[in-house]
Amino acid sequence: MSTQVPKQTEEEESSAEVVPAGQQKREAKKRERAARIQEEREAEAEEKARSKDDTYHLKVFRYDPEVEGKQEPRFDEFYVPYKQGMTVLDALMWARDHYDSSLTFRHSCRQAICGSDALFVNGSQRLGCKTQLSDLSEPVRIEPLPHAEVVKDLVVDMEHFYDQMEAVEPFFQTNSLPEGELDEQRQSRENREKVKMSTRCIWCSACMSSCNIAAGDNEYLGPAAINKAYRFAMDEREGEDMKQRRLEILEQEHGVWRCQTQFSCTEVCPKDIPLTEHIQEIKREAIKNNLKFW
Amino acid sequence: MYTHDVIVVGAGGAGLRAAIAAHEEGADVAIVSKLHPVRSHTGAAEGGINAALREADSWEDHAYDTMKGSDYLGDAPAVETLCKDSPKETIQLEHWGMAFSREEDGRVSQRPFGGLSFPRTTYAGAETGHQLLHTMYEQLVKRGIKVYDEWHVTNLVVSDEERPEDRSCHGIVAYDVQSGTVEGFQARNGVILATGGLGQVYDHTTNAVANTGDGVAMAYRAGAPIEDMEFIQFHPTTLPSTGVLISEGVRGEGGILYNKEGERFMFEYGYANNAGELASRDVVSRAEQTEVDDGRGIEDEYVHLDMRHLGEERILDRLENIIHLSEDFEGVNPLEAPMPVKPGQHYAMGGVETDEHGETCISDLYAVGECACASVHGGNRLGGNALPELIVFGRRAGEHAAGKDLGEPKITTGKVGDFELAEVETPVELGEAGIGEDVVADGGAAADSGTAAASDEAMQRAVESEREMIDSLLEKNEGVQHAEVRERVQKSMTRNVNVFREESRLKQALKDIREARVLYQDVYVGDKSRTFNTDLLQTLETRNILDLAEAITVGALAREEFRGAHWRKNYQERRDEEWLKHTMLSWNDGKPELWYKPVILEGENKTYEPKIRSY
Amino acid sequence: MAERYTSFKPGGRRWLWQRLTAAFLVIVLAFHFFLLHFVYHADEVTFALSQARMEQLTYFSLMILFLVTATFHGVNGVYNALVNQGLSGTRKRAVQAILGFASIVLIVQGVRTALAWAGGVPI
Amino acid sequence: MSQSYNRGLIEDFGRWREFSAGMWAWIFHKFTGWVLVGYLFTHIAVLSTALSGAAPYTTTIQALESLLIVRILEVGLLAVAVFHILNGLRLLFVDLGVGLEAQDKSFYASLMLTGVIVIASVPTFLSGVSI
Ligand SMILES: Cc1cc2nc3c(=O)[nH]c(=O)nc-3n(C[C@H](O)[C@H](O)[C@H](O)COP(=O)(O)OP(=O)(O)OC[C@H]3O[C@@H](n4cnc5c(N)ncnc54)[C@H](O)[C@@H]3O)c2cc1C
Ligand code: HEM
Ligand code: SF4
Ligand code: F3S
Ligand code: FES
Repeated sequence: MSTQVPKQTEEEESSAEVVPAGQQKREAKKRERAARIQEEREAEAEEKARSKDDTYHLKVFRYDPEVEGKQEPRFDEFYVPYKQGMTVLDALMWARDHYDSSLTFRHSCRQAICGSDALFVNGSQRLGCKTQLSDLSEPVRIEPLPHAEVVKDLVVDMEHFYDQMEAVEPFFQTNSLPEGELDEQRQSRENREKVKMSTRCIWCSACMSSCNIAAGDNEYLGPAAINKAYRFAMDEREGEDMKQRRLEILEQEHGVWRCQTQFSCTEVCPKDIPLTEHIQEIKREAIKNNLKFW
Repeated sequence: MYTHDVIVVGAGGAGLRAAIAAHEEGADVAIVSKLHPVRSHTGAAEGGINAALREADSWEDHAYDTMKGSDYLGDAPAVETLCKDSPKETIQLEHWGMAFSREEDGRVSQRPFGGLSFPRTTYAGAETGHQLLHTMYEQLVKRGIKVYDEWHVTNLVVSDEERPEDRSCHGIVAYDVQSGTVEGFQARNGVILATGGLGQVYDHTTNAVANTGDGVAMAYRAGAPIEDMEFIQFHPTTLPSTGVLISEGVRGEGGILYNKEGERFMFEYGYANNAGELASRDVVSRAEQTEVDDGRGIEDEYVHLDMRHLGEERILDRLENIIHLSEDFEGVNPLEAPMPVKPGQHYAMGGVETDEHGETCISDLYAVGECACASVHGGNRLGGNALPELIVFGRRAGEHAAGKDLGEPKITTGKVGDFELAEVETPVELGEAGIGEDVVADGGAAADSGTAAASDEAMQRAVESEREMIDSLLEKNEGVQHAEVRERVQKSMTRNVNVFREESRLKQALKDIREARVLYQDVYVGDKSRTFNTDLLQTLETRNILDLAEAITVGALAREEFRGAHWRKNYQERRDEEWLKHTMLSWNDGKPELWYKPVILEGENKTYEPKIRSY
Repeated sequence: MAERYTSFKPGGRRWLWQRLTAAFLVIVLAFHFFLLHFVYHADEVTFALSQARMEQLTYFSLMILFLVTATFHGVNGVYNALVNQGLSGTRKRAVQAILGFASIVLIVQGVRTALAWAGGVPI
Repeated sequence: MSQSYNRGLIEDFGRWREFSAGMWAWIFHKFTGWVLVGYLFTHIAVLSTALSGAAPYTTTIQALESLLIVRILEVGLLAVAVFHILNGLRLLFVDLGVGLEAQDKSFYASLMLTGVIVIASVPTFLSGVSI
């Protein structure tokens, strides 16, 4: 069931470097023991996976520019024993730790806050750690995020997304900070409530990946960046003049007008941010703003 | 090779704050981080930031609470610095636009938190850490500070004088995750470690997968002493499959804990006859563990936290986010079934020994955040005291490294003054297995300090040896994989060095760690690719886990008392006469060396007299 | 990097006009369909009937307006769609020219036809 | 990064089965919009026969209208127009920030209403056609 390409391992074995003789014997012994442990472990894993009828069948996208056999993208199959509460990320980790250590994906927090494991699972963008296997139909097809270049297996290049996020001056700016270092700026509860959802973005890029417009126009700022700008434009602490500036940035050629209200961004956002609503509000603000000068 | 004035390792709250401070002091600063900054685990913090902001509150009260909370193992100068600077730093975040929750009058909201005498925990909903992390990253973008993200730092480049106190740090060596190249980063003024927690030493933790304590282990191996490692905080209600935290709010609202038999064990077995479920974190954690150990746990693993009797309306009103957490991460709808919970590793009070400027005994090497131990948390961290630590000490370290004069520190670092060498009886040998013959080179010691040329050369050599080490790991084709080694250590730590500590179990853990170390000699990396090789990175991390697991266990074995989060079966009380001191470990030629240094209880205006810690 | 500083003029106006013309078209198009398929049936269409309607100033100007808005709405819609797919540079300018030209031809031809019906501008 | 893999647009649209309501609405709206412009141009072209006088116009139109295929195409045009109008209205509301939570339902409603209207008007459209 392990899916490591056997051919490749053989090749590497034969090309392995020669080790000094003295070391060889000791290493051989160590290796033997280690190999035994490894074997037992894999056997145990398979056993476990088979014995339980409750296993999940995963089909995982594989690609590695450097490894023969993986240069042509392909799908690998894994059978993972199911445990109550198991998520897609848990299943991937299990498959990696028990079958194929080269299975690669980003992950860190396991609690939907670091935003590193947005994946394309059974046809939609989801966080692996926030998706229960039991909610999915089998086989569970796991692919890297669409529209992004694949670096390896499930890892995509995020640079472009970061560039877009950083293109909207994603930082607080105001001309009227209070004097004292202990004086707070005041903000009404309503206003904080208004920007609250927009501040929840975890930069996972699921929204960007789901948007057909972003797919067609690589320069499009994308829903997450617009939402980021919304977060500041709507924050009353920044003041009117800053808002003007922010609207100008958003109105750029590949800015907010590109959005065609497809709603898929809103649907996939793991933090439930009403992206389309924010985008539309920005459009109306921009129109109002422009009308002022007519 | 890249060169900057100040190099910050890690981009969580502590690293970001340090970088901003150094930048504001005019230094050319760069961050090197294995994760993109916004992926750092600071984002997971929920509760808030303690800061004495209101007229009715004072930093002195905050300091008193913190000292008491630390069970008198905090150093007063550090604690007082934290409490004095926290208000200013918290308002700085507000000025940077952080979306704090607000009061009717528009001021930032504060709420009460365990162990605090005033509601001074400043928060932003249930996502304070997320807001803090993103606000600071935004400031980084604004200033255009260079970030090398997805660069895994593997080693420090430190000169090789005999005594660690004479050494100095030249820079770091890092591995570019995307391309697989190894590069040196030279720091003209200083290296600041801000690599966060070490939760992955345990198999069940609220920490991220990336929290493998790399900074602590690197500094340790480079000669900087590590302090109070045995003090690990456990949280009583975490979801079994992921370690996601279920807040105390559930018990606060009236949630009940049951064992397999359906007994309300907090009362039935007399763990806390008055407070019941509302007893303090460590009491509840130990009660749960006892239930499981005595065979009354569900699936021999967890207990149930039930809130169904509160009624759907009340739950939806006050604990709605809990429903989502439980459904998303555990697949259990808490309106229909009780939630499974068990204790999980949460926070490491110990870390790299530093003074109140964040500097270690190795000059130009700093540590801040969870990886450091200044020490402000002593035996036990109060909720809401870690985030202020990040911003207060992050800033100070950044400024100091950039050359600002912060005055003479009151805390001393390294083996100076009143220290006391010690021994502890261990069942197995400690330290590196098979020193000198292994592929994994030692802690980056390199030529002596002094001239720039010497520094360049030291960098070159360190990079070379790191390249060789990685090449040899990749060339090996057989052996064990890191997952096996890691799992062994993690399991043993959870079984033996958890909320309960008894001598025989601690010794068992040391034996297991030893075995794992020997096994690690044979480690190989299955994935041969240079591109995004997480297999290789985890293999490197596993080594850090081994060193830290051992350090925690040795400290726990040595400390024969019950203080803060550290509970010893045969020593059920705090023993100030003997143990009012910090546990220190130094890496000495591949072996841990145990010593102690006194706690500083003398504050600016008063001395904190140890009192019984009861609430 | 998203280009932030371009000579581009904010797209808000065209966006707004697309909505405004749409709102207008809802009414006129519905009217148009209803009139020509339900009031008068398709097999009854003759030059004379059209002529009779066109000779009224209100109907005539409504139809001209209909033509212009529909042309703007339709052509602008097509243009947007192409731009959204990443059209830029010379190709973009070419498309602008072609669409602009086509619109003019369409409107001129439409107006000529209407005039032929009405026999000059109806007064 | 040494190399990376770009899966391209073709693959994206290979995912059409997984598109959600909003995406379908977008695609249909596009399609119907294009058909309508196309029709606008043809329509004016056909009407232009009026320029050569009343007789040629009447004959052309009546010849066309007597063909079943033209009538069927007209029903198609109606469907296209009605959907474009209804979904256009939906989009106008979306632009005003009204009913965003029900955007999928309003799309399905547009589809259904289009169906109903088209079926209801088939008799009218096909009446008097000589087969
Ligand atoms: C669930 C949870 C809730 C919490 N709630 C609160 C709370 O309410 N209040 C409070 O005060 N505290 C709380 N804490 C504690 C607090 O959040 C942490 O102690 C703090 O965020 C640690 O921050 P840090 O900057 O030190 O590390 P982190 O944020 O963990 O950042 C570590 C950084 O180091 C980098 N790094 C690590 N190793 C390497 C390497 N080898 N090479 C390069 N880079 C590396 C990582 O990429 C990362 O950027 C909570 C903790 C958890 C887990
Ligand atoms: C009758 C009422 C009509 C309404 C309410 C309407 C509404 C709309 C709206 C709101 C859009 C913008 C979609 C977007 O940018 O997201 C649009 C696009 C479009 N409309 Fe209309 N429209 C109507 C009639 C017409 C007519 C008569 C034509 C043909 C001449 C037409 C052709 C188009 C085209 C080509 C597009 C662009 C489609 C695309 O995105 O590719 N519309 N319509
Ligand atoms: S807006 Fe939502 S989907 Fe998009 S990056 Fe942010 S969290 Fe992810
Ligand atoms: S999916 Fe794209 S089109 Fe707009 S509503 Fe979302 S950005
Ligand atoms: S692992 Fe952090 S968001 Fe999923």
